[in-house]
Amino acid sequence: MSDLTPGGTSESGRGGVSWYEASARQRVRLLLDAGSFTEFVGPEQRETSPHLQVFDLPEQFDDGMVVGAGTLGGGAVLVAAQEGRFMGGAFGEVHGAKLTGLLRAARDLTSTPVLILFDTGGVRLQEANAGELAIAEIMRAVVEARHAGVTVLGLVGGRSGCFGGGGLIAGCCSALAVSEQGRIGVSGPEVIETNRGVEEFDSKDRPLVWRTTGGKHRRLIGGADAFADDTVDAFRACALDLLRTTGPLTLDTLRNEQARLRERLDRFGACADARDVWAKRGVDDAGAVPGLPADDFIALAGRVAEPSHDAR
Amino acid sequence: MENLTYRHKAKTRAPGDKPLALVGVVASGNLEVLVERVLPDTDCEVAIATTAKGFGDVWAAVVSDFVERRSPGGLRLSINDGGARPDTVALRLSQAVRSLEEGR
Amino acid sequence: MTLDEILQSLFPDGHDIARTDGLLSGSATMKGGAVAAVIGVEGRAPLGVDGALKLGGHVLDALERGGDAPVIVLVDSDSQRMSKRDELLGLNEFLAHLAKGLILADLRGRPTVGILYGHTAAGAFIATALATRVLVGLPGAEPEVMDLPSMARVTKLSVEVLTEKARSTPVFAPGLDNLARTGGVLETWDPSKPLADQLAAVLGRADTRDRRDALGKERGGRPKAADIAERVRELATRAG
Amino acid sequence: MRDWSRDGTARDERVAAGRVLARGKAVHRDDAAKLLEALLKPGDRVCLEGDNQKQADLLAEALTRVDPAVVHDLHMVQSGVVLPEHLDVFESGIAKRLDYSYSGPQAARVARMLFGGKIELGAVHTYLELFARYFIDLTPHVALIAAVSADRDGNLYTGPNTEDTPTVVEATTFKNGVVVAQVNEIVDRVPRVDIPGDRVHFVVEAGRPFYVEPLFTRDPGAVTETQILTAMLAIKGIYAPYAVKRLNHGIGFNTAAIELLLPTYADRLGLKGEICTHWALNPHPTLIPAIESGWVEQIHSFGSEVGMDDYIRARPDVYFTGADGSLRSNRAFCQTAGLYACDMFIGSTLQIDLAGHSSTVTTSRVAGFGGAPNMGSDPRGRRHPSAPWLKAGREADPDAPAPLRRGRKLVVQIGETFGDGNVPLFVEKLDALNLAEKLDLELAPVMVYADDTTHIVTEEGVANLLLCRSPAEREQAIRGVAGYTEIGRGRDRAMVERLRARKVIQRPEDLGVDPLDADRSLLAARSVKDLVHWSGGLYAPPAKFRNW
Repeated sequence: MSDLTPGGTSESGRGGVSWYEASARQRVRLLLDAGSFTEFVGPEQRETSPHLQVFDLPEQFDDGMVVGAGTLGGGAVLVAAQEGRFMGGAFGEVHGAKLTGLLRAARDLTSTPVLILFDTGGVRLQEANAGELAIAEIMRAVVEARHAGVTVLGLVGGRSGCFGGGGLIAGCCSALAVSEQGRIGVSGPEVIETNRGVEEFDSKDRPLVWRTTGGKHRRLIGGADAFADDTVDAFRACALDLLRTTGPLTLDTLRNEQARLRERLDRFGACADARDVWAKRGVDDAGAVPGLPADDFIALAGRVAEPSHDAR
Repeated sequence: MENLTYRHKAKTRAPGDKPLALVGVVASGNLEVLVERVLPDTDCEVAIATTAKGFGDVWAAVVSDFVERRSPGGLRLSINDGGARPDTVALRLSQAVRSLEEGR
Repeated sequence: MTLDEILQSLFPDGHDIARTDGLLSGSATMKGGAVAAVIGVEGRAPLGVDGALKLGGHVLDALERGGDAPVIVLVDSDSQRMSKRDELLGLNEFLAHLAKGLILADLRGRPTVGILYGHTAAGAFIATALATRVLVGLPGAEPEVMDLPSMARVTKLSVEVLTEKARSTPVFAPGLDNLARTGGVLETWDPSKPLADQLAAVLGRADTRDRRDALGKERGGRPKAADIAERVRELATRAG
Repeated sequence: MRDWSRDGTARDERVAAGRVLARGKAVHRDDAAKLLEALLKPGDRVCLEGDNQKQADLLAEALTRVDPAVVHDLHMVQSGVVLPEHLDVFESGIAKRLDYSYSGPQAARVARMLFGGKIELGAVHTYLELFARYFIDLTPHVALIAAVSADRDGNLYTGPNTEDTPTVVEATTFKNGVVVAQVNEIVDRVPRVDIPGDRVHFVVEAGRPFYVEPLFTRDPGAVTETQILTAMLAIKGIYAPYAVKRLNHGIGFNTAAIELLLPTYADRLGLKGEICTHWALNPHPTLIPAIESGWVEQIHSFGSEVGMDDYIRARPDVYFTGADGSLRSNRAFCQTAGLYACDMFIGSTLQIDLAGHSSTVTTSRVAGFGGAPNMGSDPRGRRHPSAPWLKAGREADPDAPAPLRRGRKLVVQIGETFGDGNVPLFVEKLDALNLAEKLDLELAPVMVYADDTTHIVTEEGVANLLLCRSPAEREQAIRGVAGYTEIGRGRDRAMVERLRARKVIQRPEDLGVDPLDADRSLLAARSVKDLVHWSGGLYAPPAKFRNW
């Protein structure tokens, strides 16, 4: 099925289409070369979650995960996209298994890159055990694929961000591209507030939430390798760029990551706020960072963010 | 969940060449419509799974207007509904039929 | 079993394991003389950026030293540490780093075995016990992806209703048995027999491929995952 | 001999009692409750400035702390019942009777307290109506107002949110009343004098800004496709044919969508300069793209809006500003402007009945209507002609001789046939009537009366009620755009088709609008951040609207 059309956002050209607003299907179709996408186990096969009925919840024909193959800049890629509006993009049994299968194929093929379009709050509560195991299986499959030489890119810019186990999978990828809207973390702000109190983290303080978990902070602290404006075109450009620059996962890669993360803890471990991190990073006016337009921010990040290749 | 199925006769075959399409997502106040060209050109079937119980009359009216306005002959439309309003349902049904016409 | 009893029964030939701030790291002599690397979390400690980096470094050091001795991961933890500082510093990268180290160890011929002897939850679980080749449980272990009261809050169902639903499916409720039925835990060990023997038996027959989804299907807890993954794998392999 | 200045003497006695706590006019905030105890007498009419946006929150809190044995049974006359404290004083018996206009966030509690007998209700007014009564029979004995700063003489700078203050002070001071102002700070020289000091008796320095609710900020990210469709229908079906230049918008998402479609969809229809040039409107952030695209000549405002101050300051050709550069708003004048100088009001409601009466009051929420009934009414005193007004008048009464035919103000209700939680917009009987029965009110709280309503826009089409010639036609015109609500499904299909032939009802296809084109990409801004970009970084949205 190469032409699944989402309801919601304009189909006229990918440039102006907001990544944040687009559906998973639309992101996939407009990210890849026109007409190149083929879906595996698509919605017409109705492989829905076997568990949502127990909770009297509606199913989605693709269980919120689109997987398939296509080309990007003429090169073959495998691609997976989460639909962040269906159950918050959360990992359930079927949802996760599709991505696991895709990554195992990549491992076997050894050279076809994989793009993961994250949009998830983490594990789907109603099938928590299945979702948790799916995440563990996906992480294993990512590492196996990368160990076999495959590049696995993560793109984060959807409304559910990339939280919980999704954040851990993102941390296993060869490289990440993120937009301002693309929040990455493990414990969401509401979860921290519920467990530790509003003094620890005020989830209603939106500027705080965004500067602690948002794309700009992740880029500046080294948690993401590229920053994209919120358009499909910008993500496409980032993906093409990152595909050229990433290598396989080796022991050296993890050694480098160990050093990179060690340095991060040493330098920023005592910072109370993201603005302190940015200032230490060398940003002159840390308070102005959230308001910077994408181009200006990309230029800034180019000057101060660490090159993190082969350290992830 | 409530399951509803409506079968109608349609005046004409739905335009376009594509065998299937999907529009929308299942979320609160939203729905997905999977449309497949699998029936005789005179038939149309709409199958709904919805979280909102007891709205059969409204669904029947929406579906019947849709068949009259769009004449979706040959189509089976399968809906997963997260409690969408009728105007949203009507919009998605129209979007689904139109997306069978889109090129590529 | 207490951690001391477990270590005694697992490594009767001795071990050198440091225990600080709820973290375990060190080495132990296996039956047959090989020296395994050991890491872990004890006392239901939460796993944050500092702990994950320390454990990850220990795994990488073991890999650096070479050989094919196993890496043993003992877990009695809280969830990931929930704090603004951890998130600010990028906890997801630290937990992923630890997990990648464990998975890479296995891929480089160092079998990894997770032993769940207490509690664990959420991100800490994924980064430790679930990143191993084989996960076994000891009776009384209480893995908990999501606790029922939290689930009740989100699903707006009462704990009683959830408990009732949990009788018909192992897919969402906490507990070792539920996790075993979904394929996450290979087996539960018998504490009355030497753990060293049971460890040796597991190492003798473990598959290097991730077969947890197939196990979940066999045991009826995850009816679809294995088949879906395999179908996608086949289609993608052909397309690629 | 009759004493003709008893009220003045009483006022002087009150002021003298308050002076004990004051240095000059300044009273320390810790003494605010004591001051009120000194000034207030049981049964006084009190205006505790609760406007649509700004709130005299320190004085509201102080009033809850007065001794009910000393101060009780007050008659509150204030436009906005917004803060919890506004109702706390009724719980404790400090206040007893209430005349007001709007109670958005407290609407549910107002309803409970009305049913519980805790509040003796005077009436729910429009703003202009309540202001009018301040000068006739609801004149305050004491007014508790809010401003940004004061000097030692009591000259007040209200900041951009002038709102009701001049009206309240005018009615109080000049009729022997006492005025107490809370100010953020006392300064040597105020930026501009909004209220002359000789009208102010006491000043309390709060040391912090008064509370302002960002009521008029609509996040473009939340605008739906259906709302965009209704906006397209309104632009093509009403704005364009009537060439509406002078208008007021409500605060709903449908009208926000219209604002966001002006530089895109309406521009492509060639309507720039033809519509929407002169406004009675708060500084809506969603109007920024239209302003920046050169659509808007000028805007007069009821109040300001949080975060818009710097933008307004930089666009003095568009907004009314003082010598200091900041916005000068005035609710009374702007309401008058909306009534007499605008050709159209368009807004949303919660319920519309078969005659076309509409109300936002439900049995569980007594929200009041603020300015909508005033904006949304045909002013019988209007005498100046304009093209839209004359056209509407002609449609309503084509046979009358033109020189004697009144024009009509366009009063448009816009909405989706189903609202939040699938609640239908169209009903057989308004909840307002049920409420009136339950509370034994002489007048049901109707927001816009049927005979003022000229058009209804839903996603199903535009109904032009001016063209209806009988109550039956009117009912079917309403049913004909009521979608799949019970009202809509109960339509006489043949009659609806006849009305459609006469353009009483116009469907999207009749207007050349394809519902499938109703797409978020049509919006000039799709997020609050886009609005910031449009403003050149001058708009500073409140934190709760930030996604960055």
